[in-house]
Amino acid sequence: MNVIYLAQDPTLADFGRDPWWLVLIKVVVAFVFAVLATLLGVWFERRVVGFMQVRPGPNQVGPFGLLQTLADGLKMAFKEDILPKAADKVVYFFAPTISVICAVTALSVVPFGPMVSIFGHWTPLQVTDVSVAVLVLLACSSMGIYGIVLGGWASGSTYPLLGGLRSTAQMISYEVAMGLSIVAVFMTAGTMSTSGIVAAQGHGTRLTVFGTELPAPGWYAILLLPSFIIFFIATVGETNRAPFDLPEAESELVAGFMTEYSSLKFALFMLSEYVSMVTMSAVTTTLFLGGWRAPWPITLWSGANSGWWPMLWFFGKVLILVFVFVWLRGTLPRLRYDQFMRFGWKVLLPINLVWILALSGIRVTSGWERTDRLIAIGVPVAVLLLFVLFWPSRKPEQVRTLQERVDERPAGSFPLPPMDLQVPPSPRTRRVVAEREPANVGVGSDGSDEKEV
Amino acid sequence: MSLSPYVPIIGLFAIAAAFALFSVASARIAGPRRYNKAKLDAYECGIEPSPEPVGGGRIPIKFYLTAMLFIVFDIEIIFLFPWAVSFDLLGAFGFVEMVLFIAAVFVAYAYVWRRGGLDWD
Amino acid sequence: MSQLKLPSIDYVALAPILILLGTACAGVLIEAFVPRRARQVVQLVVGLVALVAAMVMVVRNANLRLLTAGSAVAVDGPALFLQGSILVLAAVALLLIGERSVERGGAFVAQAALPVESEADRRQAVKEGGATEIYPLTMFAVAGMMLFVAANDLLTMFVALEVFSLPLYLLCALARRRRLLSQEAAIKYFLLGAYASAFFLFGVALIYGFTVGAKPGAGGVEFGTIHAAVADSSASPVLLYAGLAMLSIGLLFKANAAPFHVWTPDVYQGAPTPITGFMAACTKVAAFGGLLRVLYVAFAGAAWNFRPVLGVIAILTMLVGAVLAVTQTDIKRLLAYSSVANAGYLLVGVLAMTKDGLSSTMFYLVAYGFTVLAAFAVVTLVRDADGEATHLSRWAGLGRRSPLFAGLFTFILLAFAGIPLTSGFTSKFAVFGAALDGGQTWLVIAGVLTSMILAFPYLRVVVIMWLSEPGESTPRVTMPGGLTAAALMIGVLATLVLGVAPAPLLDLANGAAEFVR
Amino acid sequence: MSDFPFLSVLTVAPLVGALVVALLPRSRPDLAKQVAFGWSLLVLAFSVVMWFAFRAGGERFQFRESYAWIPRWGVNFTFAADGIALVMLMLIAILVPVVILASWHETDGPAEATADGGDAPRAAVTVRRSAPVYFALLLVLECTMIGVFAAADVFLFYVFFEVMLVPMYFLIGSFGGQRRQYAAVKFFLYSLVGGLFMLAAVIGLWVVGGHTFDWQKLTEIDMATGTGRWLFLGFFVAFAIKAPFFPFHTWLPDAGGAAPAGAAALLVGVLDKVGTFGILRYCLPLFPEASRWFAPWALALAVIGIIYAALLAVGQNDLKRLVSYTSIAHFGFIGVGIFAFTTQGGTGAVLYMLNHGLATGLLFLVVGMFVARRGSALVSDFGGAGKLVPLLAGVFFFAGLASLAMPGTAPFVSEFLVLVGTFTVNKPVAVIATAGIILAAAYVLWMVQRTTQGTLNPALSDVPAMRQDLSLREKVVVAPLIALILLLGFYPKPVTDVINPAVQATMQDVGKSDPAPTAGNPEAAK
Amino acid sequence: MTFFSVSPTHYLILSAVLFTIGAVGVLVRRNAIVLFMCVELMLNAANLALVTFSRINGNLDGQIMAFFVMVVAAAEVVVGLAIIMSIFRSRRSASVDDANLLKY
Repeated sequence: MNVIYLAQDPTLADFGRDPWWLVLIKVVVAFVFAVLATLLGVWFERRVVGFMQVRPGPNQVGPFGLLQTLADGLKMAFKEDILPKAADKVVYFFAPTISVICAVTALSVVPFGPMVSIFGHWTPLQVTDVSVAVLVLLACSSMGIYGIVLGGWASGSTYPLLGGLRSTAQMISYEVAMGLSIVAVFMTAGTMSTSGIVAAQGHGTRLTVFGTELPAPGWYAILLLPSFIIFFIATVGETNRAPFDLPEAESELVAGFMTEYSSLKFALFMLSEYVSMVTMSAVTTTLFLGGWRAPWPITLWSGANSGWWPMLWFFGKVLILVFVFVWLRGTLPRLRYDQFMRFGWKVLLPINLVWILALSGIRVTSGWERTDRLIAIGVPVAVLLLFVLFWPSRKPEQVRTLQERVDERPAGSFPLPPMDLQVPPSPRTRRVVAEREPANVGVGSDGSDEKEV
Repeated sequence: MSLSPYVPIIGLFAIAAAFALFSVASARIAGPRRYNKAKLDAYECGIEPSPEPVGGGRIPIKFYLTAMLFIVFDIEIIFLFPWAVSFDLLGAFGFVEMVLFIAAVFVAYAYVWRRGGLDWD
Repeated sequence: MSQLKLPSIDYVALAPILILLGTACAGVLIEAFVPRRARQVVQLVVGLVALVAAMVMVVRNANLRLLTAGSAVAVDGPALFLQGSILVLAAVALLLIGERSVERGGAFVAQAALPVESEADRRQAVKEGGATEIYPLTMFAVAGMMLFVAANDLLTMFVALEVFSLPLYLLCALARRRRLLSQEAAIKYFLLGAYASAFFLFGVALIYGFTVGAKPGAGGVEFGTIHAAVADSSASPVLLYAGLAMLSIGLLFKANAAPFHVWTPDVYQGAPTPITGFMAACTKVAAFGGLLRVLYVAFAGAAWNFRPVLGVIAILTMLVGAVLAVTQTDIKRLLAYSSVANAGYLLVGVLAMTKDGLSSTMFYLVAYGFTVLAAFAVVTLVRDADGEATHLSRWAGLGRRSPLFAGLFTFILLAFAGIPLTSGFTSKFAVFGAALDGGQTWLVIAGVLTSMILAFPYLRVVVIMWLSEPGESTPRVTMPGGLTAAALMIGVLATLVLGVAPAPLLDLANGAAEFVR
Repeated sequence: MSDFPFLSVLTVAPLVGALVVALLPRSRPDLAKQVAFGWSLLVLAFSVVMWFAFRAGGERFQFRESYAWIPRWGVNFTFAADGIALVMLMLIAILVPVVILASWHETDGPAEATADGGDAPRAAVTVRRSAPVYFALLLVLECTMIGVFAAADVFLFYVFFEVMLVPMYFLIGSFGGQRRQYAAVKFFLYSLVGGLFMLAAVIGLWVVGGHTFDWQKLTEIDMATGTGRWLFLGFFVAFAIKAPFFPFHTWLPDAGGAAPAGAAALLVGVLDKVGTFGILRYCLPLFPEASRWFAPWALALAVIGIIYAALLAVGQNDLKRLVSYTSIAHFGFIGVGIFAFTTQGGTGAVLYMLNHGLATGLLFLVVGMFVARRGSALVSDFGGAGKLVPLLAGVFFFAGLASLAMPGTAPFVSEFLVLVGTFTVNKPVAVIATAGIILAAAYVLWMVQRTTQGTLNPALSDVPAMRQDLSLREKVVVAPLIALILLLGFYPKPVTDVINPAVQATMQDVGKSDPAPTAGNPEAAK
Repeated sequence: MTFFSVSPTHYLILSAVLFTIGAVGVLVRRNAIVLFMCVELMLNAANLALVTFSRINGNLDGQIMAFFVMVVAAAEVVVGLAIIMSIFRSRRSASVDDANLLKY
């Protein structure tokens, strides 16, 4: 143990050296953080939303109503735990735990601060870090889906099932966008370890754009702005938060996958939602907002990034992000499901792909001759522009003549209007057609014909 | 004596699991129990619950389609990650290969788009 | 870290495969952007042009003997010969696939997922054109096969295996008529195929472990490495044998060898007939191409150990194919069992483990491919109101109704039965001769004995066609469109030419019969 | 002189004829018949020229010609004829025009058959089909038969051997009588099975012989005793099925019974000779050791065949089947002659092959004439037919006599040679075989008596066709055969001169020399 | 700690066990989706073996292979789901036992 620790930034080598008691402390602290964050987060949300809606919000239990969440939790613990008749007992029982476990476990690789000395041990303020830490994060967020879809399925009821399915479709759709936006981070940082990514954001790289050298800021939120925006949007989608809270859309699905849940199981789903919100905020902070590093004006103070201070900056950033979550909820209306899916697949995904290619192209060509670079960049951009310009748009729904509509009616429809009479076809016709169609959920066997151009 | 860096992950997992299991288990004990037939039925806003959820287990085709699309693109991401991490090492060769790869995925993407696979209706 | 050592890639050598993969992608884009009416023609033309272009590249590369892409791909005589065969056979099959005049919209359904018997389904059965996605799928399959026969390591082989299998699974499910049957065939094919490829993969893993064990630090799944490891006596034989056995399961599955043939009749019957022809011809070439390379290049050193086992499998295959063919009442199933039996004969050629064995097996593959394509071409033509009339009882008296097609089919059946002056005879002679040269007398005897059994079902069809009176239900033979006619003629002519004058192709096969290790 | 490619021309000529005939319009059956007949006469004329071009005392193989076919396998189009083959070629060339002429009305529709006076319901059993196809098939058959006898390359021989099945199969299957499907399939399967045994042996021979198919080279190789015996067995089984010898004979009565008379004449007259010819040409010279080793077994089979088939023939009620069984008995004689390994026996056997072709061919054709008139092949449907059709009955009687080897007819010479040749080396076999002659007399005479003699079957006179005696066409059909049978019966020398050297060479190949008393070469006697 | 330092042999045994479970599962189960999952299990067992051998070998070859296998497995899932789904939609059952039209 004679390595001299001068660097504030932990490296991968610094992990896995802690004694067992230190590991235990860290783990417990992280867990407590998660639970506390939930308690406070719920309160925070209710207060903020209340503030936005010009009403007080919870203010009775404890100072500023701080203990309201705790009281709610206790209340739930003493509610009856209903096990629906049609439910798949075992899965129904375990589903909420999956959500919670995954949400909490994700915290294990989030860096809270630099190297500090705890009881004489020089150790990073982070539970642990591995070379594939971000993959651990992604794995946790993906596994969390299981809790929801299984909970929805195991309830043995229609609303929860639909809620669970929706939630799954939504989460995996946004998972793609999320994964793609992280690619840019990896490319720039050259590592998958969270501490490494934070470290990489510490020193601003110098970016050469068309010959002029610019001191680039270190935060990837600025450097990789498109990735950051997409990532954050995907985060909101992943956590089923408004405006993407379709799985639990009250107006359509009662409470979505949670409809049949009650008592502490319900509380666990709530818990997992808030924990993931906090976790995702923390991850966003780590990946794009410089992690525990102090923002610009504070960095003027030389001690800003050492000792225990960075934890403050970190929590501050997380708090801001959580506020944004709440803010979104307070302001934006819920999307329609098709809009939501289309947004994920048709907007976020292509933008992401193109952005990654552009970024990598810029990086690859950064060492080249200027003319070569211009060609190398210009040609693909031109191609892309052409492609976008000539992307065939959907043909407008062609207005069908009366004759066509009459022809389309099933044989034996009555009465058949005379050809010259300009009468719209009777609504009964349409109904008859509709009845003769098999009740197909999902793709309309009819509509798809016109769709395929 | 030091632990592998993966051990704390397991540790946190274990604590969370213990907490979650304790919660679901205690709810059975702490809460009251009053039998009521209607209470145990599936909840459908007060109407008679349908015998099977969603038309006898038939799930709209869109969900499968989304799942398949997800798999395709997730796999793309799997390849993008290591490439991105060692991007600087691979250089232009890696870039060209990845452009080809993404172009190939884009072909599928364009097809799905044009055929309405991305429309949710 | 310094720059990684990047593999050199000989793009010219890989051109045939790349052309086809590019065409497949282009085909997908055509699906996306070309108006629906024009797709059929555009796809067909693009497909054929690509096959011809790839063939030109294969011919241009004819003298290449090298390993490329980090020795993942071998471009050598057998690879080029088999690639050429696949291309030619695929072109013929594509003609069958592209046929649209025999039935409105061709043999393929537009939307496979519509509930059967629903209104929309009936409508599409009557008036909608078939899915044109079959063309890119076919191109992917062909490209996969081309890579499969050229793969020089087990991983590339596995990937290629899947690249050509997956499109085939889908193609099987797209029959216009009898769709439930078709989908059932697809699911069976898919599940069993995936099962077999899982075995193949585990075999790859075990062989990898074997090479690692032979020389730690220098393990790999490249055939040269495996060859060296097999020669190294210090390596663990357990992993070798277990791995080889699992690899063989995967390969023999694709090759229709018993007892891994169980899918064959179902899939052959259920799949759209042009696809059945494509599978019977091209998949067989690919599967045996891969088997040849694995056994000859990687495991030649273990020949003493696997030959008896594979020999038993070969005999079993011939026996099962021949005996079960006798009991069939459906022409497609009959041809399926015949295909199984032919796999047995091919195995006999493979097990010669000599240069002659290699060349004769390759010759057999080409000859059989043409014949079987012609056979299925005829099957697509014998129709009644419900589509193809595949039950044998329906073929009664066909010779009276349409002597020309019955005559052609008779010729094909005689070729299957191995009557001289057909390619069936020359190819059988080639493999048996090679096997006898290679000391596999027992296999040849088994082959001859099963040929006797196998002659019976073929003869039965001939009898049914010519010697029975046409009944009420005897279907008419539809006049073929130009494409089917061309495919049929090519198949029959090739069968005749390879029977009467096999020398040029034999010389070609022999000249190509040298692997690069 | 012999530079002219006699054999390949002879082989190809009928094939060309077949194509021409097949392309003739179906609506003009007579034209097809005339063209086919004319063509076969041309072939006959050509083969006569060849007969005279053959130098009886010259080289063993003449008219040799060879063209590369599949060089990689050492396969060549090699044609050559020795005396044995020449005789058989002549037999084919003679029989085919006769058969074509005899089958003149074979393809006429049922309506015409009724108009001819046939029994309508029975005549309708055979569905008549297009004349061009029938005669084209006959010519194709001629081509393949010539090819089989002319081939001097084992591969080529095998090819013709197998392909020969196809036209015959369709002749039986499409143009035959009752149970023609069964008969055709049985014929094809038996032959194919035999062929595949031979294929295995051919491949084996090819491998053992160092990748050559040349007959001459293959006779010179050394092979292990076991290998030789196995390969011999492969060939022998194929030939024994073809011939047919005793346990493999069951297809012949069916095929002979179901085939149209003309085809049956060719089937028994020529096609089956391929079996015995094959034994002489391939089994003996290629595997001398194995031949000697297997000879007792073969003799046993042959002798059993003679007696067994004769006994069965006695009990037959169907004329065609009966004649088929007599043929099986005769093949027994040929087998005995071959495996006696004496020049006389061999010469007798070859001569027998020729004579049997003529005699049984005649017999089949005459039976065919009876059947065509009566509409039935059952003996019991006849009776006293001689009173209605004396000339036909007379020819029938003559054919019967020839078949039982009456002195003065050609078969007598050959049978006598066979028995003499056998007697010198193997008395028991000769004695038992002689017993076959007595049985032959029994079945032939009984058959003739039951059909043509005795009281007139009243049903017979109801059939108008039975009142018509031989037409001019039929006279032309039977006349040359009768003439040849008589000619060779009294003066076989031109033929034996051709056969003898070839047989002697074959016996030398086997390594057997004639015993002293008969061959007159004492130093070989032991 | 010995608990965390399992030897490669353990991984290989695990891999073999998983493979066997998958293989047996395909044989005994009847639901198409379950069969499908069993096949996936087999593929992943192979992956585990590959990675383990790669570890013994001391380079990353085996891990790269595992990557390829994952892609292939994913493609297989897509194709398989598509087929199963179309069957399900045309006949409302995903049980292999119900697929019995093809018999000889």
